[in-house]
Amino acid sequence: MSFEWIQIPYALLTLLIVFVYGVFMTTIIRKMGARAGGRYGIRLYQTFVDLAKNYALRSHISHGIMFYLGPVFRLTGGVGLILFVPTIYGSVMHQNFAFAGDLVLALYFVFFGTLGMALGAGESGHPYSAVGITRGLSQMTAAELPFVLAVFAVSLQYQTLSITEIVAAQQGGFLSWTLFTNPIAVVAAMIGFLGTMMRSPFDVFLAPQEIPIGPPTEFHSAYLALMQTNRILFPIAKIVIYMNLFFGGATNWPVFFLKVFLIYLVSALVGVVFPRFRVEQSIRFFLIWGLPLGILSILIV
Amino acid sequence: MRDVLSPFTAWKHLFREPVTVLDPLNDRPGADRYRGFHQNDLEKCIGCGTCEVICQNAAIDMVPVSDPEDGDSGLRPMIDYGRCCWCALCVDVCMTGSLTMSNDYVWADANPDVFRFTPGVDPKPWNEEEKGYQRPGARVLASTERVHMGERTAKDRIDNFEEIVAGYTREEAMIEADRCVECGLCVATCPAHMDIPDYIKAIREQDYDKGLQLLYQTNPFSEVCGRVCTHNCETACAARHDGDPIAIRWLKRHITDEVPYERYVDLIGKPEAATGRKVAIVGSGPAGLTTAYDLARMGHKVVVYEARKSPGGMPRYGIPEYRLPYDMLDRDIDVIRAMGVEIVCNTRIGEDITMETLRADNDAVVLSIGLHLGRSTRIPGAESPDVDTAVPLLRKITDGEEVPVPEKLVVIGGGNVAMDIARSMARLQQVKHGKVGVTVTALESFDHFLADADEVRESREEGIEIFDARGPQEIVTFKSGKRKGRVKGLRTWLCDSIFDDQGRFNPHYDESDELVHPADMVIEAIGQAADVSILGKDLTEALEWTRGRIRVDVDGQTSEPWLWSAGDCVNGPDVVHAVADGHRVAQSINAMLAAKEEAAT
Amino acid sequence: MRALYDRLKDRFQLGELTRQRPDLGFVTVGRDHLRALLVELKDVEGFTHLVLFTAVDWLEDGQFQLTYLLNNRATAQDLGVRLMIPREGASMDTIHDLWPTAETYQRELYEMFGIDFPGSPRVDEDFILEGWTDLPPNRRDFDTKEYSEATFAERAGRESHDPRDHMKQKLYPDGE
Amino acid sequence: MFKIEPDRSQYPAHNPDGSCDIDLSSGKYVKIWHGPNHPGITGNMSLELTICGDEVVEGRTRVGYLHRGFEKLMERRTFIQVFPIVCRVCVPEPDLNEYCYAAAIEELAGIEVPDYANWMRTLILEMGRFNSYMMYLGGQSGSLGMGVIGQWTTYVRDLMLDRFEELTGARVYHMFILPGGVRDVLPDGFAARMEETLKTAERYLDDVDKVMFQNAVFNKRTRGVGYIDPALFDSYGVTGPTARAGGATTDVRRDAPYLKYDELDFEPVTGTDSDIWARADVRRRDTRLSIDLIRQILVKMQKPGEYFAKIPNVLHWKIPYGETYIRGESSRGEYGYYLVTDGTGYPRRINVRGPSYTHAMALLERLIVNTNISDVGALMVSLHTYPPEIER
Repeated sequence: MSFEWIQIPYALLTLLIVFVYGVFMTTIIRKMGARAGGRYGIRLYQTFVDLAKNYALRSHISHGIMFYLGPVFRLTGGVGLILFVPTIYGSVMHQNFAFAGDLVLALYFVFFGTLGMALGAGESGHPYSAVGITRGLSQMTAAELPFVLAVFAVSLQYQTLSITEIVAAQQGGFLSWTLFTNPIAVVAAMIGFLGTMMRSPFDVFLAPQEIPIGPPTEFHSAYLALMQTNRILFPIAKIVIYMNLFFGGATNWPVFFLKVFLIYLVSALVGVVFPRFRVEQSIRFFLIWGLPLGILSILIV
Repeated sequence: MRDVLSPFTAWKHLFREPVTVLDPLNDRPGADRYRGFHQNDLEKCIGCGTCEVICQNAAIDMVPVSDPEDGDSGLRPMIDYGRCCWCALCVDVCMTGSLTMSNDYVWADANPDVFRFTPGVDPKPWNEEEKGYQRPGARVLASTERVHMGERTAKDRIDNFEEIVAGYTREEAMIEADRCVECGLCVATCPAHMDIPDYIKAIREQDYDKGLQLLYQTNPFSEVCGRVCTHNCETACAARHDGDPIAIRWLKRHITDEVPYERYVDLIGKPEAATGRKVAIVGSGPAGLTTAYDLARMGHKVVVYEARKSPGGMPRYGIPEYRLPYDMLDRDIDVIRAMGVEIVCNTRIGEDITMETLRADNDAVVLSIGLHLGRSTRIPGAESPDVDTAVPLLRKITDGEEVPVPEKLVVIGGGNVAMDIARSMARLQQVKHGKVGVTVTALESFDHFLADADEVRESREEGIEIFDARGPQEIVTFKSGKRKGRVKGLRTWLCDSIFDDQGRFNPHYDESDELVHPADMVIEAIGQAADVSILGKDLTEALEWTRGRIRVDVDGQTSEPWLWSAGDCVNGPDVVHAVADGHRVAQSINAMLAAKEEAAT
Repeated sequence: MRALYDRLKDRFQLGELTRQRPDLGFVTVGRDHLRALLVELKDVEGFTHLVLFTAVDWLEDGQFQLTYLLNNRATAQDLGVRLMIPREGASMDTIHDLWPTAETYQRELYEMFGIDFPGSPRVDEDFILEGWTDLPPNRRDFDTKEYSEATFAERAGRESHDPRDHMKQKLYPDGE
Repeated sequence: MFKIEPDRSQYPAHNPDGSCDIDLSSGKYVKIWHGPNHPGITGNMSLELTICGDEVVEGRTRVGYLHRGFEKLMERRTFIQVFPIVCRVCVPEPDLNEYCYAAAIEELAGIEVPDYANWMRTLILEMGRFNSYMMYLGGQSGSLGMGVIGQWTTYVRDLMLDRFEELTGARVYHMFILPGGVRDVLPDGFAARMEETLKTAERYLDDVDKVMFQNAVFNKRTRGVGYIDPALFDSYGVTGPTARAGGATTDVRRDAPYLKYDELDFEPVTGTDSDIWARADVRRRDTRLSIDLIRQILVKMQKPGEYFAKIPNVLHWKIPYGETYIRGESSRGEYGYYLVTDGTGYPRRINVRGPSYTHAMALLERLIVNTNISDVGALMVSLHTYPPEIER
């Protein structure tokens, strides 16, 4: 696989499309949650406005370099993930920087942002941040386990570490999707997915009612905006991986939009109607339900 | 498993119409009873300030909006919405029902000062709003009904001159005094500016000593006024707009009833040290004696000259005893005497002593001779011997002189004097003939009647017939026979208007509606005149006159620098007005004397 | 209620029983007998529920009235036990060992009335008024209006008129 | 499986008076403020928590963020002027304040309230209780991160506020129960609109049952958490639904019926487990009871009649010496007004007995020890406390 300079603007274009889509999807998911509660919800452009406002704000409060870098790392995680994952299968423009071992890199990026965030939030010195990070990291680790196991199962199944190849293997009708060829791995992965989407019942590290806001407690103004941007991009990026690994990827934008939306919806559907677990309860959940399924899926393969 | 799936039923709300309001600023009017921003009907509001008093958070200020007049202070409530808690007690307590609340509650503005405004005065979009909080039903935070005053029944009172009104008991007075909201609108209307809210408060606190002191600060005729005052105050009472006015007159009487008479003088206090100045007063009616009382308290030597047997003037000789027992009047007069005032009775100016003498012997002279001459209608037949005027008749009754008591008589007039003579004669008739035969014909219709409503009601109870809107045309006399020249009756026409377009007195009659009221006697009670013959020719010429009355300035001083005049003879018949006059004149004389003193030293 | 009173009257030298309602009475007790009375009421007579515990300031008499209102759940009756203590250096025995929740009441009374309860947990800890240095505010001699006037500014431009004075000024400015 | 018991061996020992000596510099403990600016706190109060890991070692309730000195303010106001203030002691259920105050005044002044006004008061109290429970249900689920319940109950509460608005002229502070009676009669067609509201409420409550009470995660978080030993009830002045969730049958409406409760047909709702779930469950069923009572009241209320007794002129209303205590059952427990008068036009002392006073202070401070900080919010909401009752 050769590197072409043209891939850079192509990748940026992908990024832009994903970002705009992410903004709207965030909005739509929020509106759906509002509808479930009997409200109209926010206006369609509201998320843009919030972002623009926060980016425009500057702060005089400093907690040190790492504090500032935290959101940057966090965003890097999100952007990086997008950039190294093929977004549209078979499209030269939106192939991004996919390469043979990109699956491993992707797994790394999934965790990278969280770590960066941990460092930054830790620097703020706020006890809520500390509590949130402790909880977040332990829960994230537990949630990653079934996901990683499922990924192993998939890569074993397709005998490759290239996402593109995994997607290629799933082409030819939806019955060839991993969803149907290895359902247990998908269930395990989806359990992990719920755990990383920062929604109930696995959002105890943010838990406004318990430890207000958790890690981002001290973040505000443009830093908050960076994190908001990431919160828009990152789920999409993650979902792209899921889509590619388990749901046959996407060969054009409409399919992409639809699949991403549906996968996103899973987390919203669950999140709105359940309260959150305590941190040890959620870890136990992942260990009891996610881990065995992940191991099982590998064993089956 | 059920517990895992059941929560997903929440999503059925996804495709339902949301329940929130998209545009809460415009789409959501307040409920019909909503307590929103205040409205005030400026026409109805009297500026009594009760809303300000009840506001628990001091959100209301009374600010001047128009000129004060009787029963309206001209103030209107201004509300500070930074403090208003929307409890609507101000609406509930509003004495006139003018203050209400609209159901408008949405109003945003960056300037906090606009949230302080005078409802009804400042234009607001909700000023015309019909909906909102209005006090339901009657005013409930203060009683609207006057405590019933006990009085003797018509049957008990018709054959004697004993006092009719019983007076309040302490309990009744407490309840009645409790109704007062202490707005003080009545004070301005009372000619003597008595401290009405304060003495009513003294009743509530059962501090009758203080109440009496307050009374005598402004009115030495409290016993009299507590019974027969024209009580203009009650027409200015805030309570009258939504219920009965406070029975201010009866409460005043209640204080005098409750304090033992022996303590009066002690409570009122001693006069100031003697100044050596002398003032003579002609006439011992309320005006003269009030002047005397004030001047005596200021330390001046005062002598009052009275032509009749007893002092008291009109209250004694004009008001029948069933309304004002004479010993009550005597009590007031004795208090005045106790202040050092000397009253010389049976002394007629012009005969026993002349004005010139008075002028020479005194620093000032006050003329308060009242209106003791009856006026005549001068209609045909008025010269008959069976025709008399009310005032001399009343005087004769007071003095116990013989008066003719026919079985049937007619009184011409619709004022209180007409009622007084009619009722007095009715009592005499009852004693002599065992039945009442009195007819009253008044020019005014009942809608514009001059006499008090109570008087009219009581008269009727006593069997007196009252015809309204009747213009007397002729006193019909026997043209021949044994009773030639004696009265047969009174012929009247219906009066359809009293004043012409310019507002001048010019009654218009409907000649087709004629009545003849049979009577053996006719009493004219259409007005009184002052007996100015006592002044003597020189003085009469020297004085300035206006419409038959001596012209006085605002302080009661005549065009002669040594002579003041007060009371009915300058201001028309009214006890409390006379008292007020007396105060004014006393002040003026005192100022003059003080100036004199200063000039002398 | 009357029977209860008769049972306890002599033992604890109770004052007159005020029967406010059939199910609510008030009785005065001396300081020496208070604790024994409360224990008796709680453990023997079934008045297990401490409804409230508060003070009334009788400034004119120089006394605080402490009111312990007890409720007997079984008979649905309330008995208010009144105790008068001198205002000067007011202090009273703690009852937090009988009802742990009394700790809160006693903290409040300490702060709001300045009544000390030696031995009561955290009785001198700030309850509501952090950093308060003035008189205990629920005492009658603490004037809230005076305090607020001294502490806060009035809204500028406010002026009111008394109808009576206003009319006097306008209609007869020279008096009578 | 995987039951993780915290290691409590290193916690400091408690002193006899309940306090414990914590050496913050040891680094074992962190002190955090839970509130006052905190979505998990009901109103303006805060919890000062000392935590070791995820567990609370010591908790202290801190109040004073909204102290307005109501009791003192009332002493400066005439009896009628107190009336607009009392409701402000409790935002979500202000009506009980109005009732207790009015009833205390009426008792000491010897005023007989018309029958119709008593029915009206009963109606308003039940409407207020319903509203308060609606707020609670949303708060309890919200404290565990489930916002959708709060949105529904807020809507239902809003509908009830609409009924309040058309009846009383105000939504939050109704100021409708004046000493002497009530302000007005029912508006035309009120019963029909109320029935509609109640039907909607029942529909939403069915949803709440399904989504909140038949919810695996909610059960997991609340069952067995926040247990209050029924033996402690009297020591800590525990009343109302909190006590009933532990099997006690204390309900002022039944024990000492006031207003028209003795003419209504109902049984106090009780639970058994005395944990957060039981308390939520008792309140959920009590809400249904309120709905039932409102229906009964509207049927039993006679045609509009006298609604206000004759009272003296309020501007100088004096009440002779006396003291009394009026209690009512609020949505949180026993609520009461202790009123002392001295013959003047002003109250000598008014003391408000709010259930939160006992629940949120001594009791909460005791319960909170050794709980996970994730449960602190849920625990404190489950006591259903409103801070203004603590600092009147």
